[in-house]
Amino acid sequence: MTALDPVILFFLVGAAAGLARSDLRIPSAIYDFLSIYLLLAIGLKGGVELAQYSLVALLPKMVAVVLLGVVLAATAYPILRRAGRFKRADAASIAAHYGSVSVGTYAVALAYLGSQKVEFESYMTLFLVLLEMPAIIVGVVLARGVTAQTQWGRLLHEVFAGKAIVCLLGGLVIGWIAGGDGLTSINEFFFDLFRGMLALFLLEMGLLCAAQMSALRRYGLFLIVFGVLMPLFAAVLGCGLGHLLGLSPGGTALLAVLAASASYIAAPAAMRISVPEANPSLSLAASLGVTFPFNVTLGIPLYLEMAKWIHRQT
Amino acid sequence: MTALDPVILFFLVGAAAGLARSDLRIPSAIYDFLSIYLLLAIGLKGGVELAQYSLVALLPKMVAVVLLGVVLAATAYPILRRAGRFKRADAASIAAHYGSVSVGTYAVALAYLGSQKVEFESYMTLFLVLLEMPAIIVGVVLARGVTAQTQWGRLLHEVFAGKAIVCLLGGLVIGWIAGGDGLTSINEFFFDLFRGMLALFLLEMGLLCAAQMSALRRYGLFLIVFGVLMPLFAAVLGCGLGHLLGLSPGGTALLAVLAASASYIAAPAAMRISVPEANPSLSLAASLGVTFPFNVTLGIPLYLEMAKWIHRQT
Amino acid sequence: MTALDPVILFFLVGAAAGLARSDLRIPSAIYDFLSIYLLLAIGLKGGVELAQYSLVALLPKMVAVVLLGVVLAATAYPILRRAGRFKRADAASIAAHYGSVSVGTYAVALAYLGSQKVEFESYMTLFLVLLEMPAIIVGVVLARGVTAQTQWGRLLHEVFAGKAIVCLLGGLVIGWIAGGDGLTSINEFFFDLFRGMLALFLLEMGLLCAAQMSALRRYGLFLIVFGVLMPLFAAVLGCGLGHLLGLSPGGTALLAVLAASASYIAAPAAMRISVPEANPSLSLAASLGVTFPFNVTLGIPLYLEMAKWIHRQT
Amino acid sequence: MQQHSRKLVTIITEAVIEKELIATLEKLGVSGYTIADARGKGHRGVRNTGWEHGANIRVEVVCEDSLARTVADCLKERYYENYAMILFVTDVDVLRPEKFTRERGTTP
Amino acid sequence: MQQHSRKLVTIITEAVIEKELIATLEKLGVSGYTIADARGKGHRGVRNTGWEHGANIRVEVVCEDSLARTVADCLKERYYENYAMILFVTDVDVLRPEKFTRERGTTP
Amino acid sequence: MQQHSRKLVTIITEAVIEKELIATLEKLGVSGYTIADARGKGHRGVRNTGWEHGANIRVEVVCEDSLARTVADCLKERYYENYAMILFVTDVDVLRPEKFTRERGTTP
Ligand SMILES: Nc1ncnc2c1ncn2[C@@H]1O[C@H](COP(=O)(O)O)[C@@H](O)[C@H]1O
Ligand SMILES: Nc1ncnc2c1ncn2[C@@H]1O[C@H](COP(=O)(O)O)[C@@H](O)[C@H]1O
Ligand SMILES: Nc1ncnc2c1ncn2[C@@H]1O[C@H](COP(=O)(O)O)[C@@H](O)[C@H]1O
Ligand code: NA
Ligand code: NA
Ligand code: NA
Repeated sequence: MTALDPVILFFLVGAAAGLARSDLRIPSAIYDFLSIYLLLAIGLKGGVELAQYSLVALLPKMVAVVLLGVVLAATAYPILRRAGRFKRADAASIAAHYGSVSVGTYAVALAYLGSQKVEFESYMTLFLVLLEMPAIIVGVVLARGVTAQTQWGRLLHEVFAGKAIVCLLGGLVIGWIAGGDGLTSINEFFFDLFRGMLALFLLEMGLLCAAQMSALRRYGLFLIVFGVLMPLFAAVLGCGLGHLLGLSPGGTALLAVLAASASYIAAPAAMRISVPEANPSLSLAASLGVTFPFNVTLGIPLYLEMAKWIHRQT
Repeated sequence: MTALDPVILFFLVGAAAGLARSDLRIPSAIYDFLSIYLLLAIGLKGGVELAQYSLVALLPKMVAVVLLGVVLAATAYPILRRAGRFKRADAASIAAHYGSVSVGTYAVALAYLGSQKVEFESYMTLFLVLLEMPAIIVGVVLARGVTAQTQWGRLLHEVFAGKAIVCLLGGLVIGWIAGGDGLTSINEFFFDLFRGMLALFLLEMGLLCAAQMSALRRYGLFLIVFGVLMPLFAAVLGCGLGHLLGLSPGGTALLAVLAASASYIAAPAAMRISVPEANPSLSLAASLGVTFPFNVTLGIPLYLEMAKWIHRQT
Repeated sequence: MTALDPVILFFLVGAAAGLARSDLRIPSAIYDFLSIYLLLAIGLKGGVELAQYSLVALLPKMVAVVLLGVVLAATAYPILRRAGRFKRADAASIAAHYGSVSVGTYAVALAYLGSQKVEFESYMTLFLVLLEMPAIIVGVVLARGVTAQTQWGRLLHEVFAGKAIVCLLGGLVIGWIAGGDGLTSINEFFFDLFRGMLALFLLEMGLLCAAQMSALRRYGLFLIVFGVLMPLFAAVLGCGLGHLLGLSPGGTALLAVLAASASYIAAPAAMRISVPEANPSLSLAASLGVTFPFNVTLGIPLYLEMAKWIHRQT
Repeated sequence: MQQHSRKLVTIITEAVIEKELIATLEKLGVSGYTIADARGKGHRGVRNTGWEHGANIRVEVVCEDSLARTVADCLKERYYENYAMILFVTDVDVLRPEKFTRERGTTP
Repeated sequence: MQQHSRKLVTIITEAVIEKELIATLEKLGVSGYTIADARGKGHRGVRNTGWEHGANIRVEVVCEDSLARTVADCLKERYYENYAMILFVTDVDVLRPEKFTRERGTTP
Repeated sequence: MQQHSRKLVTIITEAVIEKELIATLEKLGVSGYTIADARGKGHRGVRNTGWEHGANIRVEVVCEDSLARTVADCLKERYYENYAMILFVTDVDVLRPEKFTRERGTTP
């Protein structure tokens, strides 16, 4: 049971502290440091093994993954509009969050697969990078239509030059160039400490998650239901695609996790600027307050079972 | 000699830098990070081994320890009033500081026992948590009497939801649930780095300690004498109680350290809010400027000798 | 090739991110933490082995090194005045930067020698400390002459009590007292993590370096040429002196690195206060924007070759 | 730009009482507040250590004249004696006066 | 000391729009600006989380009366509806008026 | 609330001269000061890097009119030429005037 994985316990402690209105705070400088560290470490690990593959051979898979992001956002939108009765901008913004990905969730999944000794394709990190962007564009289009008025250039720069992608890509490139041996000198820092850093990061995530509760109460049941069902649905899609692409059970599970996770860094920033009339607390309440905790506690193990099951079918 | 323990040397370097009015500063975000780290690490270590004990069996010991905190504050108060001629509020506030505990001192003691290969009961961390609170309440009562006017609810929340107790308890619970094996994945971070982090923390403590000197000069000799004699007296009490509770020499020494240490985090914050008319620089000058340096350099090794000696008596 | 050393890749990624106007930022608290860590770690490592030497025996070498700093600043000045047509204050300030040293560059050199398995005299760290100061004094004298008006006391305190020297000396002293065995308990933190921390530090250095580009464009070609030729010339001097002092190839290379490196911490602060009329962006553009990247990528390996070559001559 | 004049109340005090101070301000019915970290020196000495006990906060409240007086008087009476605190009031022009009127249902 | 009166425009808004806001101010021709991090509460709720999405910034611009009006109107029209933002204007005396006059070649 | 009017002198300048600036202010006899970290842009370009050399500080001093003039003139004469610095003065009302009167035994 992951519930016993210590890093998850840190998340729960953080959430409990937040609900108890504790004065515990992770300074923002430390939060920034931890996320930069996690992004780099994930990138490095991915890059090292990426060397084995030819990007050309991966191209079809990569395209498929990008489409997955588009599809996820595009399916979330009508649901939010109809069932959720959300304003156009809000529905589009939330859809963008769920089509994009959460690095924190991915990191927890990596830790979980590690402790479960489950193998997976190393290029998954590449997919993580690829999934960050498309849903955000879809979201903006859904909110605005394809008007000239949108400053696409700025939006693209906003995301591509954003912390998340720069650190992930940077890590990938460094790991790819340096290779496994090249990195031995920084192994202790970036790999041995990974779970400890992740634990502290999750402590803060717990605090941030608890801070969403009041918003959740305000926006009511639908967000909660959506925040649980949407990732489940997305995970199924992800599993299906992973299987279709011939990924290993581990890789399939990770793709499911990516599909199921909702962004709380890249998407919020991009949406706030490109779709300002969308209420940011709606999307954050759902992705941070419901989906993130659901994924890291119950979701991830479940998605791994799904992935294993689907592989047994054939 | 601990004076040679490198972590202590960091404290001395920090103090020297402070006295030389160096512009060396540990950013507050880093200071917060270090203290959160130390609290969690101490909690985790304690929690792992706590699993072996039944809280019920520990209950009598726990009650005794809580009383120790009360007694310490209650004995410090009259001394401060009579011998020190302090105003009621000031005496009460200082008494609260000395009845409560200092996590930094405890961490140094753990490091010292470690390097001296001295065993101790793992539930000492639990005592650390228990000793944080009672003296603070005593302090408020001494200053105010038991008036309805005091917002006890707020005070309790202030301390229980405070960073110190949340991190310690959180760590205890996580370590207790996950157990030793569960934590292997975060060992490198929380245990192997412990002394290094402690070293940096003590560097900052040295700077903070040096910053108290001007206040010390102002408030004169009594505070200095009190800041040395009070911990000695408290250590004797602690040793006695430890022996009475049948603790090992190591455990006895740690209880003495807890008794001898003076709070500089929980108590100051609580006193500032619940006994605002008390002058905060008095209590900080004593606990940070005198007692902390005394304990980490001379006190701790001395208390261990005391503990060993008392055990040889029987 | 160092270009493949991962820590250098972090620098390049940082520079690229900066040029792409990424919003990636290393919080200043983290930057401070990293530089304090590097300074302490370098000091500790040096101090441990310093124990083997008698300072008296080293005295002649130390004097020679101090003179090197003076000579470097004194030769840079006329070049900047004549060839560069800089105002007196600006020339003096830049000269001070190049006579002083860069700890970041030194750290990269240590990492490089390590990966190249090249031995060197441990007291090099002492030289690093010694080289920090003299050029700054020369710079002030060049700008002001030896007027009473200059507050020498304040200047000396500014540098000696400055973060850089306090941490380096502090580390040296601790390492010297505690010795190799004494430090085993903090090895993981200060030595195993060294390259990882250095990698993050270089990521930020890359960002800072990229931020100098606009200034560089403004001040034109001369600064760039000077920023490359000056270190080369200084490295030759350093190699010569190293050889003269009978240092090993590794030690000679490190002395060359120290000579070639330009300060971007101690010197800027001291100059800003003692020679305020000097334009700080000139010296930073040269030392951060040109010399630092040149040294860490091409310079260091080159200097090592120089050092080996010169030793083969005799 | 049609402007309306309001008061800006600036309070500089100990970081440790932030929570309590905010609670007090909200009871008085301010429509909002802004807080920034600060350090400084005054009659109670230098306050510039990194950690909470030595740190200051700088609190700003934009409100109507009457509320400004209430706030000033209340804080003076509650905190001046025991806490490091200064308070000063400035005239400011705002664009949306409605944003800065006392919250309903709050005791003056 | 010979003084000249100028306006100080203070803007408190979401940290996430810092880049864009600065671009807007420069287009309007301000000669400079000062930014500090802040937290606070207003009609759009509490904004005090460590991370960007919950954080505020406090932007100050010293300029001539006319430019102050332009800035206020422009920001009001551009941001008030969708972003957490307040703006207030204060009279200030400066020593070097030339430092605070609209940059040439910028659209009013 | 009985109020007394004082001057608020706000100085925005380079973080690197904080120590020296404070010394100057104390020599002039200010009763206190408040400092906050800031970033910004002016005639000497953008100043927003995390590290000291690119950072600004924002210093506030509440004092009597006469001292405000002295401070302004002194800083202008000492720092304006060589340092990134602006200074502006605002009228403020304070509750405890005695807190903001020139420290005794200090040279004007
Ligand atoms: N004259 C002043 N000008 C600006 N800030 C001040 C002044 N006096 C006090 N302060 C600030 O207010 C805080 C508390 O002041 P005090 O209660 O006098 O110690 C100080 O730490 C300073 O940050
Ligand atoms: N009355 C007020 N006084 C001071 N600051 C305010 C006030 N109202 C709002 N603010 C600040 O402006 C930000 C945005 O305000 P709002 O748009 O009302 O949410 C808040 O987060 C506060 O930091
Ligand atoms: N017009 C302005 N409004 C607000 N702040 C300014 C203005 N001009 C300059 N500053 C601030 O003062 C600092 C120094 O200004 P300067 O000496 O013009 O470079 C800048 O970095 C800004 O933070
Ligand atoms: Na997703
Ligand atoms: Na105690
Ligand atoms: Na040099």
